[in-house]
Amino acid sequence: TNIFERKAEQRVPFVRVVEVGENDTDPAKWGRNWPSQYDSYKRTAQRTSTKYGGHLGSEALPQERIDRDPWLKRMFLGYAFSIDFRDRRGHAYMLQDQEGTQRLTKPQTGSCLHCHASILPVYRELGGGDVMKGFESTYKMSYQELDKKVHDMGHAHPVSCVDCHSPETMALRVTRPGFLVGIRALAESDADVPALESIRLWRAGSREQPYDPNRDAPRGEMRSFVCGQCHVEYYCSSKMPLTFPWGKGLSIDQIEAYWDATVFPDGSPFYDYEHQETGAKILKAQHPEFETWNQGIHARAGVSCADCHMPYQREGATKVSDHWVRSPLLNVNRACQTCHRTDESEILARVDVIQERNHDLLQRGGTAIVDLIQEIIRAKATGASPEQLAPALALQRRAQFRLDMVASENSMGFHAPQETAKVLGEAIDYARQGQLAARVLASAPEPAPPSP
Amino acid sequence: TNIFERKAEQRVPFVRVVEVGENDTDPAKWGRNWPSQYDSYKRTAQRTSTKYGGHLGSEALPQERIDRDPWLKRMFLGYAFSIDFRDRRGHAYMLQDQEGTQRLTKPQTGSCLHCHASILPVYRELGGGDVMKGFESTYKMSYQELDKKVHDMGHAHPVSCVDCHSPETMALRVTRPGFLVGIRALAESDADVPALESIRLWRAGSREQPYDPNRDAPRGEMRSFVCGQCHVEYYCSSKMPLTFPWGKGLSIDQIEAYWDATVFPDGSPFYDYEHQETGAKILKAQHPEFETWNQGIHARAGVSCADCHMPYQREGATKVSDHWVRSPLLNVNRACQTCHRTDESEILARVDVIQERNHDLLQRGGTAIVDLIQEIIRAKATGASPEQLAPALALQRRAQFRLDMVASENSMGFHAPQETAKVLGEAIDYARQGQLAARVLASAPEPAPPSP
Amino acid sequence: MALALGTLAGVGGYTFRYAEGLSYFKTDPKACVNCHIMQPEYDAWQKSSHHGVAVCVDCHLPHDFVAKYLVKAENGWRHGKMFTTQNFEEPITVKQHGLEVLQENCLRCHGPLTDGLLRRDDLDSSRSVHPEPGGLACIHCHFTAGHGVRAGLGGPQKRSP
Ligand code: HEC
Ligand code: HEC
Ligand code: HEC
Ligand code: HEC
Ligand code: HEC
Ligand code: HEC
Ligand code: HEC
Ligand code: HEC
Ligand code: HEC
Ligand code: HEC
Ligand code: HEC
Ligand code: HEC
Ligand code: HEC
Ligand code: HEC
Ligand SMILES: [Ca+2]
Ligand SMILES: [Ca+2]
Repeated sequence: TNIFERKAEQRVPFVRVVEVGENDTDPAKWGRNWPSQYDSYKRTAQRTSTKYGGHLGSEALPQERIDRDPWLKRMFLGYAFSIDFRDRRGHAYMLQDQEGTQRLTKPQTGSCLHCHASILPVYRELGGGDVMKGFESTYKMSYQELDKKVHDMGHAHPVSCVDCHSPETMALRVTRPGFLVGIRALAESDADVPALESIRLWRAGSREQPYDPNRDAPRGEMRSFVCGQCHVEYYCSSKMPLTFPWGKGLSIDQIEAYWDATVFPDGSPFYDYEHQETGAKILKAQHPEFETWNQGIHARAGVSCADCHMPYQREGATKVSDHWVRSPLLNVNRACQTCHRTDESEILARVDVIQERNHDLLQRGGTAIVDLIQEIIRAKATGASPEQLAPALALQRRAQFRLDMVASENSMGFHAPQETAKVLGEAIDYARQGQLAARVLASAPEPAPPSP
Repeated sequence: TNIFERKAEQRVPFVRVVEVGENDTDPAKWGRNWPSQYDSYKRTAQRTSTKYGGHLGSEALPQERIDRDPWLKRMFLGYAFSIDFRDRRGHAYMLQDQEGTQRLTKPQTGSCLHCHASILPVYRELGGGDVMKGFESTYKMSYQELDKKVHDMGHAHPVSCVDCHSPETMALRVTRPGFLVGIRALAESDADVPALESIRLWRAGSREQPYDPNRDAPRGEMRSFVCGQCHVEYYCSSKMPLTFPWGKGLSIDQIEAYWDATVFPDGSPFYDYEHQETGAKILKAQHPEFETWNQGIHARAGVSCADCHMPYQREGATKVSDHWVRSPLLNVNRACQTCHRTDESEILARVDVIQERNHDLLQRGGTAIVDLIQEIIRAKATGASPEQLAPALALQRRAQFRLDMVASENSMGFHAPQETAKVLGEAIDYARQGQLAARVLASAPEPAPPSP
Repeated sequence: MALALGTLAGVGGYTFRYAEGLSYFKTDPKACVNCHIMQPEYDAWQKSSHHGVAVCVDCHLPHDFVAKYLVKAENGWRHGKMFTTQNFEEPITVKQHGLEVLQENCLRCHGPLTDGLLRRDDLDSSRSVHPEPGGLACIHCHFTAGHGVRAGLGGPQKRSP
């Protein structure tokens, strides 16, 4: 039976005390119409912490992930993430944490703000009314320049009501250009999308109009799409617009294939940075929650991000979605027990088993990648040529991307337990193979001189 | 007050047309009392086949697994499994397939019959009434000797009613000494047993009497224990009685630790065979369905083997357990859909995704183990000493045992998807590390002469 | 019986009026949804396989006359108090006693079909380590009988065919 129908039956028509519109990025104003959602929304400023979720470190500043796992820092050498990469925290902090990160000591692009501020009105103005056009102009701007504009126009808020809701109907909607472009490319590909039925239906249809989640996706999918606007792997620098790499599918192999096939406008092959010690052309992964969730059983079963991260809470006769978006482990009875009829302790134990398995394997991968980096350094020292090193460097890229796709994912693999473990197994294989490739060289004879 | 008491009186006892007793191993006789269970039981003689389940090959003989996956044969060199190792099939064939396997061209022990014939009365006679005593005498007998006795005494039947049911009450029971000894050792250990609550309760109790599943386990657990009598990892040769390695727990690390700590009666360290090409002391794994199921979410959720492999079936006015024990994928509507209310095609797709991930990783492991074996051969050729080879050989043992625990498990990892993927990841890491350990040698200088 | 009525009397007054206790004694499912808290189960039941054949009390109240009123009294009191004080665990789940009542009611209607599956050892709940009596209650598999997929706040969205 369809819980959404049931909930609809119970929803009381809300009385608006104020009108809200597209430029109302201040949640306080919306809060006057929908006080309970606003109250819970504000609580994202509260500190939360679980074994792997929320954040450690001081009230003032979340802990450095690169200090906790030094092998991460080693992987990132040559990139800003080796300077500062911390635990995530609640939505309330997203703008201030971005403005405060030491990664900004390196030049960053305006694209960054796509996911850290309520930026739509700014895009609209930059594009002379056309959001997409405005968005496409921002990657060439410096972070500081666009951030100033966001403040000057009075939209310096973290993700706000208008980013996920239509002001007229309050229906969920996707506003972020990055997602709209990315999901459309996914729809037009022939990749399997078991969890995204609306794409399968669109593909089966006339295809006259391009896939548009705001028109084609049912409410159940929108409950995840709004999150997929930001909790995704991306390219975000100044050579081309912010890109979500979904044109060949959402699995790691498909994403890697997409990046491998990507060329920059100047025609050079795509990569994020050159590894400082080895020179490998690395792909950096960022928080692929949406992609990972898509590989899991919950997604297939139609369980959305909001089901677990914004569960309903009863308010007298009605139910409201808990806008205190946080770890569901802080909220097991509402987040899990509505579907899983078993004690809280058992549910927590199941999650712990899943996360521990992935964490063990992840650390095993960390050891392997450091061994590989050192092996390559050793090979270089013994005078291996770039040609000779090529296979080892290619393997470093593959291994690192997979490790990073797990390390930067924020559920310690809960969102897709088996897929995560599989990806780590592959990462370890590539890292060790790279070591073997490099070791051949360490003891290899000088390459024969070119025949005259 | 127990609301079931009234119910009990109302209940009609089975009408028995014949009495059955402990020595009635012929299912046909029981079949006169319980015809529908008998009818379905007989159907285990039918051929079944799914992507990874049932068996390929001719009606007459299941396909060789060692031909389908040549790396398996390579791993087994030096052991009888490299001669003949086929797909499993229905219970009806268990005795004839054992008697027919080419593995018998090497001497085998009487222990083999523990799981392939309805052997209890034979144990009883050999032990002068004491089953356990009789069982303990069989490992010293040759397979042929005990097999002949089983035939002569008229108990040459595959697993039969009396092996799982008490003839008086028809209640489920465990009859196999191997299981009784193994599960008791598990109970007495301090290993976590999240899926076996009766063991947790026994541990919390007085412990006056040793744990006895026939007394302590509830029906829900007995529905898996009857299968755990045979679908388990074992030692089965002539140096000591048949052993289930559960004294430190049911996970692969715990089982490996158990074998590593085991010594034969003659005091020599435990191993199954010496690898023909490398000389590594190998642990052979066999069908650990019970152990693997214990690592999975279904076990934690109280879902038993019988729930999926013997689902209820409507028979006119009554329901009976389908004794045609086989792949649940041939039976999704009854085996899965009572609990999982979604289309059959979706359920089959979920299983396929899980099995494909594990199969990919398993083949990746197969490549790695062959690379390791060749690397060691190469190192030996370049004159590496046994001492120098020790680390590589130890890694071969660890890698191979993990690969084999998955390869010989019969659900392609469905019983515990994430744990299976994790184990494969570790196997690959050990295999590659072994290669590196051996490669050092291939290029190592002669060991320095012992200092005078 | 006297005790039952006594309890009922005790329940009277504020709590019970609030809970529209009077209609609570009808077997009409609407009686249950006098409490909005029962709404999800009501809605779900209407879509369940049993909608046409069994109402709430058929499954959730024992069917021996005296016990029926005792339980109603107990539940009514519990319900009423719980509801007014609002201090109960959500999602609401069937408690052990509720499970035993359920099991008996399944058997009341389906006994003939399933008696062959049950044996003496099921009756000794001391051997049960599962919440269900005998370790193998009907709803171990048929938890959807009354309300389809689990009925709470939030639940898996139905896949359109
Ligand atoms: C079935 C429940 C479930 C679904 C569906 C789900 N998650 Fe999660 N999520 C979890 C759990 C459990 C964790 C681990 C929390 C922890 O370790 O404290 C988690 C962790 C996270 C975290 C890190 C939380 C923190 O406190 O650090 C983020 C971010 C996240 N999920 C985002 C998403 C997004 C985006 C989606 C949808 C694309 C999603 N989740 C779908 C259950 C879920
Ligand atoms: C596609 C969306 C997206 C873009 C683009 C994006 N972020 Fe984030 N950012 C997130 C999400 C989601 C999180 C929370 C999850 C996490 O921390 O992994 C986050 C977390 C952070 C954090 C806090 C945790 C940390 O990494 O220390 C900082 C700081 C940050 N981002 C800075 C930036 C900067 C600088 C840029 C531009 C180079 C940027 N972000 C671009 C989505 C994005
Ligand atoms: C506009 C971008 C954006 C959207 C939309 C978004 N998030 Fe986030 N989310 C972030 C950023 C950025 C952070 C990290 C903030 C920080 O660390 O300062 C974050 C943090 C989180 C966290 C960690 C909270 C904690 O306490 O550690 C969770 C959980 C989460 N998001 C889940 C979701 C879910 C679920 C949705 C959809 C309902 C969603 N997010 C929508 C950008 C976004
Ligand atoms: C990151 C995305 C996100 C943001 C930001 C957000 N919401 Fe929501 N909101 C949701 C989701 C998801 C739902 C569930 C909608 C559904 O199931 O149809 C929801 C539901 C609602 C509803 C419908 C009733 C309910 O509780 O389910 C209201 C009203 C609402 N939000 C108001 C707000 C207000 C006010 C703000 C700003 C203070 C806000 N929302 C910010 C994602 C968001
Ligand atoms: C809206 C319903 C729903 C919610 C909410 C939900 N689940 Fe699930 N869960 C499912 C379904 C459906 C499955 C797939 C198996 C099945 O069909 O029962 C599943 C499977 C699982 C599994 C086994 C599969 C796996 O990935 O290992 C675990 C563990 C699990 N859930 C834990 C949780 C936890 C923890 C939460 C809360 C953070 C949660 N679930 C929230 C419906 C839900
Ligand atoms: C939740 C359902 C479920 C449970 C519980 C379960 N299995 Fe399975 N089992 C499966 C599935 C699915 C397969 C894969 C069948 C296939 O590939 O055709 C399988 C495969 C098998 C196979 C190989 C079947 C064949 O046809 O080759 C054996 C043997 C087996 N299981 C034994 C067990 C034992 C013993 C237990 C309990 C310790 C158990 N299973 C518990 C679902 C289950
Ligand atoms: C602890 C129980 C147990 C013992 C002891 C045992 N088997 Fe089996 N045997 C099984 C199970 C369960 C299967 C079916 C699953 C499979 O094939 O992996 C099986 C399958 C087989 C098969 C068919 C598949 C194949 O391997 O070709 C043969 C032949 C066989 N066993 C021979 C033997 C021989 C010979 C011995 C003694 C060395 C032996 N068994 C000891 C439980 C056992
Ligand atoms: C006495 C030992 C024994 C017991 C008890 C036993 N099995 Fe088996 N099982 C075997 C052997 C041996 C085979 C392989 C027969 C062959 O290949 O000739 C087998 C085969 C199977 C197969 C493969 C069938 C096919 O069509 O490929 C399944 C599934 C299975 N068993 C499940 C179970 C389940 C479930 C239980 C408990 C309800 C159980 N077994 C109890 C020994 C046993
Ligand atoms: C490999 C184990 C095994 C064998 C062999 C076996 N059974 Fe069963 N049998 C079971 C299981 C498991 C159940 C379910 C019992 C329960 O749920 O308590 C069962 C249940 C039954 C029941 C109770 C009613 C029902 O269908 O659930 C009867 C009667 C029965 N079996 C008869 C037989 C007969 C007759 C034979 C021999 C032809 C036989 N069994 C062989 C495992 C077995
Ligand atoms: C008696 C009930 C029951 C039966 C029968 C059953 N399942 Fe499940 N299944 C569960 C429960 C309970 C979970 C754990 C998640 C949850 O709590 O919903 C689960 C989880 C799963 C999951 C996700 C966890 C994982 O291991 O990936 C899959 C896939 C699954 N089941 C498939 C099957 C298939 C296929 C069958 C039939 C061969 C089957 N189930 C039979 C109850 C059952
Ligand atoms: C056919 C039998 C049946 C009928 C009729 C029935 N129920 Fe239930 N009810 C159940 C079962 C079974 C459960 C346990 C569901 C579970 O474990 O997921 C349940 C659970 C509940 C719960 C506890 C919440 C939960 O999901 O566990 C409530 C409250 C409830 N029912 C109320 C009602 C009401 C009110 C009605 C009438 C509108 C009703 N029931 C009709 C069988 C029934
Ligand atoms: C006075 C308001 C009210 C009415 C009327 C009401 N309920 Fe409830 N019901 C509740 C509350 C509150 C709970 C939660 C109590 C708890 O969890 O202990 C509950 C819990 C339940 C439960 C699960 C708790 C358990 O102990 O198993 C069942 C089943 C149930 N109700 C069935 C019914 C049925 C059937 C009716 C109509 C005959 C009914 N309810 C009428 C308020 C009500
Ligand atoms: C008042 C009598 C009654 C009670 C109480 C009752 N049932 Fe039924 N049930 C029926 C009838 C009549 C049918 C046949 C309906 C049909 O064929 O569609 C049925 C059908 C079913 C079915 C087959 C349809 C389906 O849902 O798959 C199942 C299973 C079932 N009942 C289980 C249960 C369980 C479990 C309980 C206890 C929680 C229960 N029933 C309580 C009368 C009852
Ligand atoms: C281990 C799982 C399991 C348990 C426990 C169980 N059932 Fe079933 N039941 C099934 C399966 C599977 C079917 C489907 C049989 C078929 O389709 O042939 C079924 C079918 C039924 C049907 C429908 C028969 C028909 O096709 O009309 C009813 C009614 C029913 N069960 C009632 C019960 C009752 C009452 C109990 C408790 C005494 C119970 N069941 C316990 C698994 C179970
Ligand atoms: Ca990236
Ligand atoms: Ca073994």
